[in-house]
Amino acid sequence: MLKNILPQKHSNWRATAVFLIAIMMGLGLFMAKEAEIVSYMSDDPKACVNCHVMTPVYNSWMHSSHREWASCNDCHVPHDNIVNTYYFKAKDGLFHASVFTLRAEPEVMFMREASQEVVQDNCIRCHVQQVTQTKYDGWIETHGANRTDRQCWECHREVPHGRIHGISTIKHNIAPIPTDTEQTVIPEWLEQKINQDKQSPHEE
Amino acid sequence: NRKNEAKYKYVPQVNISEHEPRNAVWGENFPKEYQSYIQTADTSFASYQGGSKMRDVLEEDPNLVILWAGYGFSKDYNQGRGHYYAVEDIHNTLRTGAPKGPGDGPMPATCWTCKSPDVPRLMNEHGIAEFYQGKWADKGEEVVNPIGCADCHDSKTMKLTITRPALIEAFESMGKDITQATHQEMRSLVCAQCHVEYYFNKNLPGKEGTPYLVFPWKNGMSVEDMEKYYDEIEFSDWTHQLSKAPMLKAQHPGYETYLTGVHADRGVSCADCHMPYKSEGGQKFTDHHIQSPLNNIANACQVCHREEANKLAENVYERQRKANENRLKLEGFLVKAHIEAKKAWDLGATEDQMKEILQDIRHAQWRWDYAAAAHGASFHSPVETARVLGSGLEIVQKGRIKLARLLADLGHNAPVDMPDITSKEKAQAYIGLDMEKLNSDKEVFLETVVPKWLEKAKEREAKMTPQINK
Amino acid sequence: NRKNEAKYKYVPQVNISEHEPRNAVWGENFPKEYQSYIQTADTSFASYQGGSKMRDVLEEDPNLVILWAGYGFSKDYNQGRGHYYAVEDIHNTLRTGAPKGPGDGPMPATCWTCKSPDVPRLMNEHGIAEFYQGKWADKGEEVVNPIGCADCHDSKTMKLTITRPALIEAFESMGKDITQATHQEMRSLVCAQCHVEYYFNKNLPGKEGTPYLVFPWKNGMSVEDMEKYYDEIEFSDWTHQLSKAPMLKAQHPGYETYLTGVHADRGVSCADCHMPYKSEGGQKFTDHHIQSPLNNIANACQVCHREEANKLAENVYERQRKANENRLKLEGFLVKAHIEAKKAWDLGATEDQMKEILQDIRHAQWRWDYAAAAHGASFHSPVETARVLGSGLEIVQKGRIKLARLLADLGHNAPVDMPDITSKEKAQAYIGLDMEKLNSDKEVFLETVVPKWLEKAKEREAKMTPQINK
Ligand code: HEC
Ligand code: HEC
Ligand code: HEC
Ligand code: HEC
Ligand code: HEC
Ligand code: HEC
Ligand code: HEC
Ligand code: HEC
Ligand code: HEC
Ligand code: HEC
Ligand code: HEC
Ligand code: HEC
Ligand code: HEC
Ligand code: HEC
Ligand SMILES: [Ca+2]
Ligand SMILES: [Ca+2]
Repeated sequence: MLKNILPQKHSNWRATAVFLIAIMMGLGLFMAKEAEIVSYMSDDPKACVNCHVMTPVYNSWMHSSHREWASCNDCHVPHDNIVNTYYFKAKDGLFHASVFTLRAEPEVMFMREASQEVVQDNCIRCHVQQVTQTKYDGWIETHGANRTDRQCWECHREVPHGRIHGISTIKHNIAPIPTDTEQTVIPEWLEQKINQDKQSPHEE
Repeated sequence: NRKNEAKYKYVPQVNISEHEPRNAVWGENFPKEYQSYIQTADTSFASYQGGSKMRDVLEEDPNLVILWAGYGFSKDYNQGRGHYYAVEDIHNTLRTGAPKGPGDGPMPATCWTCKSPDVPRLMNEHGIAEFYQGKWADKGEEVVNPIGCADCHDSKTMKLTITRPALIEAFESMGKDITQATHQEMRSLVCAQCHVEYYFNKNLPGKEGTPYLVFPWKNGMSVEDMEKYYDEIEFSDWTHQLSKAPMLKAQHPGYETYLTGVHADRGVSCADCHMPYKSEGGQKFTDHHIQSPLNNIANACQVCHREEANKLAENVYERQRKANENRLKLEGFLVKAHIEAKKAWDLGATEDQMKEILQDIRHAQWRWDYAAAAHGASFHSPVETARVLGSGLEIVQKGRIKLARLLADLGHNAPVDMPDITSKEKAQAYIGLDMEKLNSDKEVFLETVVPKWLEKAKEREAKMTPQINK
Repeated sequence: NRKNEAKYKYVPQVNISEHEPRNAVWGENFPKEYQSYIQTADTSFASYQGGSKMRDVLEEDPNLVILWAGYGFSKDYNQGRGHYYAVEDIHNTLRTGAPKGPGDGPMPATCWTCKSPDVPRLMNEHGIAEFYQGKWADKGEEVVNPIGCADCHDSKTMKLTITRPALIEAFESMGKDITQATHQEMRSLVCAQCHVEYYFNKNLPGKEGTPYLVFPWKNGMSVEDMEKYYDEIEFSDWTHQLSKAPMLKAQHPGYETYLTGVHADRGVSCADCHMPYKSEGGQKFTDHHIQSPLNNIANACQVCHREEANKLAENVYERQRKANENRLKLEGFLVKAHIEAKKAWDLGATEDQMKEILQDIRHAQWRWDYAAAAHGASFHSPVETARVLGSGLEIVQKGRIKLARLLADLGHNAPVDMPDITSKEKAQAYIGLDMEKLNSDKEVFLETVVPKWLEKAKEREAKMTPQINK
């Protein structure tokens, strides 16, 4: 697992990342287990749903136009350079985990300003050609002036979490939980019946 | 730990038992999902070719009576409507006849499979093959709840789940393991339990005589793959009344055709369009009002497409119109082919002379039906639908040219007279259906047999009180 | 105003005169655009069915020799390649024959219209109808620069501009005003000057005898609209050598079919895919290496689609394969129809008996060609392409069934023997083309006449020195 989390061997900032992770682990076994904190370093959106407070945002993302293209970290973590990526992740991870463990999560969360900048940069990272080229005028009218001094989601309010925010906005979740592997999609009774059928072909 | 706590954060009002077939009982716990589900009872929306309105397809297009002559579909065929009506509609259709009681009627019990959450319950109680055995009428008092929660959900975790063995077995036949399906794939696979091509196999080893429900996917899901499958086992659904061709009926290959389209290619699931998120009073939930997305473009399409609703609807209609244009052409030729083949028989053609021709008719109509029967296919996958129709147009041409030569040989070298089939009634009269009797028998059935079924079911279910939590 | 200033502000190195046909001269001012333009000389890319490689279409598919029997295309037809070759290729093709000098050869001057920026120059010098008059060979020494800057740009402002009267007149015929076109529309309309269906009208009032270039869009641009147009004026490009049908040749209706696709619907222009932005040394410019976008997926597609390049290419190929599948079916039937019709004539069929049949062949092949000749259409508009092919399959069936009956009447009630056309050579031999002579005449033409043309042009152009700014 660590292999996936850690940056390439021989890169000079590998030590930094190891160090930061070490601090996180130092927060104690209890918290790590409770919060599945290590999985926060992964790029799998399911890692974020380890905290139930993240399920509403997970589910709204799951129902958004971006599900197939952008995972949580594509938007919420800087991608300008890889040091920044892991630094931001670790910092954020610590912050979220602390809040979570203290059960201090607010009903309606907001991105902190630092996060907002990160996200805005990421929107632009993917869409730069579409929103800056005058040649796409015919396709996307009026991005010229607007895009620079406003946040993308002021207009694109549905992207990607929809218009309604807050941890109680989604009551029943069937979001998958990555650590939850005991169930398959075939219910037990049916598996039994099928196996029965296979073992003793039906006789009339 | 807290994660599990999260899973069961809501306080259940009732304990839903594993095979609870009654949607209203689940609705106690999940009112929003249930309330939206209940809206599938609404029949007010009609689009260019879809919608929830009752649409008599034979009346809209009497050609079909000829295409299906000798088969149940020529008696009665309506476009599917909301899940709420699944049980009512199978009672009502003339295809299921007017059984007087257990053991009677034209249809096997297998017909129930895709109509109700009572099905998994019964399969669990009696076994799978046992469920498929006997007549449809035998289980009339057991299957009464229309398609619902227990068809798609696990009652404990609410996870999506596969409750129909046919889909699991079909995956096995392809060497695939359905338990490896991702969450996103499950959002289509629950639909693939029913919205697929199927047939009843009466020759399964060890289960001979039982009309076992099978999806013919062993060689693949394309129109050619399934055709090959049926040809290999020399299966036919019926022998055509006019042409005597050994026919195949394609039934709603919705999932199969969807898979060939660009939306599936991009990971868009059935539920994304037919069950989008909905907001109500600050709550988001999955809209269980499964219906034509054109009645809900804002949630169903505009999540991904920043186009105007009108334009998106027009995109859909344009693809449907273009498909229909060629479908109707193929259809017209098929009608002619059947009637020309009949003429050839009348003039004394031999089996040998007809063999290839009948095979052409079989294959051409199979292609027509594959493209036509999945009502969404001309949008779900317009390019594949067009390809399939084109291949049908090719085959029917080959067949009809052979027919023209054969007819000339038999002394008839001129266009064959076509009957007047400008209305459903005329077409049904032409193939000799006694509609009056079929309808009046049905009426008796609906007035005498069905009420008894429902009454008995009520008594039975009254004993299954759900456990209320305090 | 400031916007225009910004857009077209540049410091010209040379003063480009209004009708400067030499691309290299424009290149002095716009080196990046010119350098990329020059890359259309590259012929190394081949995709599944396109690319810049020289592809002998008749060799790849000898059926075409039969479809075009009696018409120039049966002699020689290559897939279009880069703009750089426009003049070279019209010299080389056997279709233009081997004129000995002015006044000679099979082709009119009108053929030059879409090959060179010398065309607007000449039209300005002599007049439009005057340009179209006479033989192709008459202007051999005047038209020497391959398609380039002056075809699409205003030399003063570099704004996109329409230099071909046929497009302006076609808009007028539809009651539209091309001067109202938006900038984004212009990014397709410059292409629509050439990548469109056309014919030569010799009966224009006041211009009788001049093969005037006309786009048949008066009734609309669909396959039916244009067919109706041609039927109404009883136009045909040639009479088929075998079937004697009055044929239509569809020529690259690229713009017309593109308009029916989803990309056009969403405002995506030709230039968006075929001339995407490119960055070089921090500078962005329009890539003038116009080519198959599949040789440039990162810039051409991934700006809008963040799919993997492989997947996008596969999307294109899948649509092309599906279109080709039905195109080849239709094609096979058309070959049969021509040869069956020939058989009927041979057996003594009368004009009266053949009339309807020949009309069916005309219409079916027109549809086939409409779908086939625009090489991009099966991707630009896969659904419309499939619709058109389906309608061709319908019509050819009608015709061939009439033929089967007629042949039976004439005493031949059996499949008609097909010639061996498994190679281009065999097919050309079957229709009696003397390829050796055609090729050797061409060689002489290329070795004697063309060098003279180029020499004279050189002399002429040497006098046109551009004015260098200091
Ligand atoms: C396409 C970019 C994008 C992706 C992908 C994305 N987010 Fe967001 N996220 C945003 C934006 C934009 C906002 C701000 C929304 C607003 O203020 O309207 C936001 C807000 C949030 C918030 C603050 C709470 C709220 O409701 O506004 C949380 C928590 C969050 N995202 C978590 C996640 C998680 C977890 C995932 C993956 C499951 C994810 N995001 C995926 C762009 C994204
Ligand atoms: C340990 C539990 C936990 C995990 C795992 C988790 N979060 Fe959070 N997250 C929280 C809590 C609690 C908050 C509320 C913080 C506050 O606003 O007080 C939060 C807030 C946020 C916010 C809004 C505040 C800000 O930082 O701007 C974003 C964005 C966010 N999370 C993204 C993510 C992403 C992306 C992931 C996965 C890569 C993730 N979270 C995983 C618990 C978690
Ligand atoms: C990792 C890349 C990535 C990031 C980050 C990203 N997007 Fe996108 N976005 C995409 C892709 C891919 C599509 C789908 C394009 C297509 O249809 O082919 C898309 C589609 C869209 C659309 C059109 C669909 C719709 O929902 O209306 C909008 C608007 C959009 N993005 C805005 C944003 C905004 C705002 C942000 C930042 C909050 C953002 N994107 C972040 C990749 C990204
Ligand atoms: C002032 C409002 C506004 C702001 C700010 C804005 N947009 Fe948009 N955006 C729009 C509108 C309106 C459209 C639809 C235009 C159309 O349909 O032609 C659009 C369309 C788009 C699309 C194309 C969607 C599609 O598939 O049709 C993308 C991608 C996009 N915006 C991304 C962004 C990004 C990234 C930012 C931030 C850098 C941004 N937008 C900022 C208003 C805005
Ligand atoms: C991209 C969106 C989209 C996806 C994905 C999709 N559909 Fe559809 N579906 C549509 C549209 C649009 C129609 C046309 C409705 C109409 O004609 O009114 C339709 C029509 C239908 C119909 C006929 C509805 C009627 O009105 O009678 C059925 C049944 C159907 N779809 C089932 C499915 C199934 C099953 C899947 C997955 C295997 C699926 N759809 C995937 C958009 C979608
Ligand atoms: C594999 C699942 C499956 C099986 C088995 C099945 N059906 Fe259906 N049935 C469906 C689906 C899916 C629809 C909706 C089709 C649509 O409109 O897209 C449907 C629609 C119907 C309808 C309503 C539309 C109409 O035709 O009037 C009736 C009645 C019906 N089925 C009867 C039957 C009968 C009788 C049988 C047995 C011969 C049967 N079904 C077997 C899946 C199935
Ligand atoms: C248990 C079988 C079954 C399952 C599971 C199922 N369907 Fe159906 N569906 C049917 C039948 C049967 C009908 C026709 C009912 C009738 O006409 O009485 C139908 C009708 C429909 C219609 C037509 C509704 C209308 O208003 O015309 C749509 C759309 C549809 N289903 C989509 C879906 C989608 C999407 C899923 C999965 C999320 C799904 N179905 C799952 C059996 C099923
Ligand atoms: C035809 C299949 C089908 C049927 C029938 C069905 N559901 Fe669902 N249900 C789904 C799908 C698909 C989802 C979305 C799952 C996801 O996105 O993870 C869902 C989601 C849910 C959820 C999760 C919360 C939400 O709204 O997303 C609940 C709770 C639920 N359904 C309850 C019910 C109840 C109660 C019924 C019966 C009245 C029912 N379902 C019938 C397919 C079905
Ligand atoms: C979850 C996202 C999503 C949803 C929901 C969705 N689409 Fe799409 N749609 C796509 C993507 C992705 C493509 C492929 C084009 C691309 O790569 O940008 C596409 C392609 C299309 C196309 C072009 C394909 C063709 O056949 O020409 C049309 C038209 C279209 N969608 C209409 C609709 C309509 C109508 C609905 C609602 C019934 C709908 N879409 C729902 C994502 C979606
Ligand atoms: C959405 C992108 C897109 C647009 C818009 C588009 N094309 Fe294309 N075009 C393609 C692709 C992809 C191919 C297939 C190339 C291949 O097969 O290698 C193609 C093929 C072609 C070809 C054949 C190229 C060859 O390799 O021989 C021509 C000519 C062409 N297009 C011209 C046009 C014209 C003229 C327009 C506008 C009227 C246009 N295209 C609009 C993407 C586009
Ligand atoms: C309205 C514009 C137009 C006119 C008039 C025109 N062409 Fe073309 N020509 C084109 C276009 C566009 C192509 C590229 C076709 C493609 O590959 O998509 C082309 C391609 C060609 C090619 C290269 C491909 C091949 O067929 O070998 C030759 C040679 C050619 N034309 C000769 C002629 C001749 C001879 C005439 C007169 C009979 C003529 N053209 C008239 C537009 C035109
Ligand atoms: C003046 C007439 C003319 C104009 C204007 C024109 N073309 Fe062409 N185009 C041609 C001819 C002729 C050919 C074939 C040249 C040959 O094969 O010798 C061609 C070939 C092509 C090819 C095939 C290249 C290859 O590598 O196979 C593409 C792609 C193409 N054009 C796209 C465009 C686009 C896009 C535009 C507008 C931006 C455009 N053309 C404008 C006449 C024109
Ligand atoms: C087949 C049509 C066509 C031909 C030929 C053509 N151009 Fe262009 N040119 C375009 C289009 C389309 C654009 C993009 C215009 C826009 O988006 O505003 C363009 C843009 C330009 C620009 C603006 C700057 C840029 O890079 O976007 C310059 C300068 C230019 N072309 C120079 C030339 C030169 C020099 C030649 C000859 C070597 C030439 N063009 C040949 C169609 C053409
Ligand atoms: C300027 C933007 C743009 C460019 C460039 C572009 N596309 Fe698209 N493409 C779209 C839009 C918009 C749609 C319509 C779907 C939608 O509404 O999201 C679409 C739809 C599609 C579809 C689905 C339609 C179908 O036929 O099934 C495919 C496939 C596709 N594009 C491939 C390509 C390829 C390959 C290229 C490059 C050769 C390309 N696109 C270039 C914007 C673009
Ligand atoms: Ca319906
Ligand atoms: Ca080419």
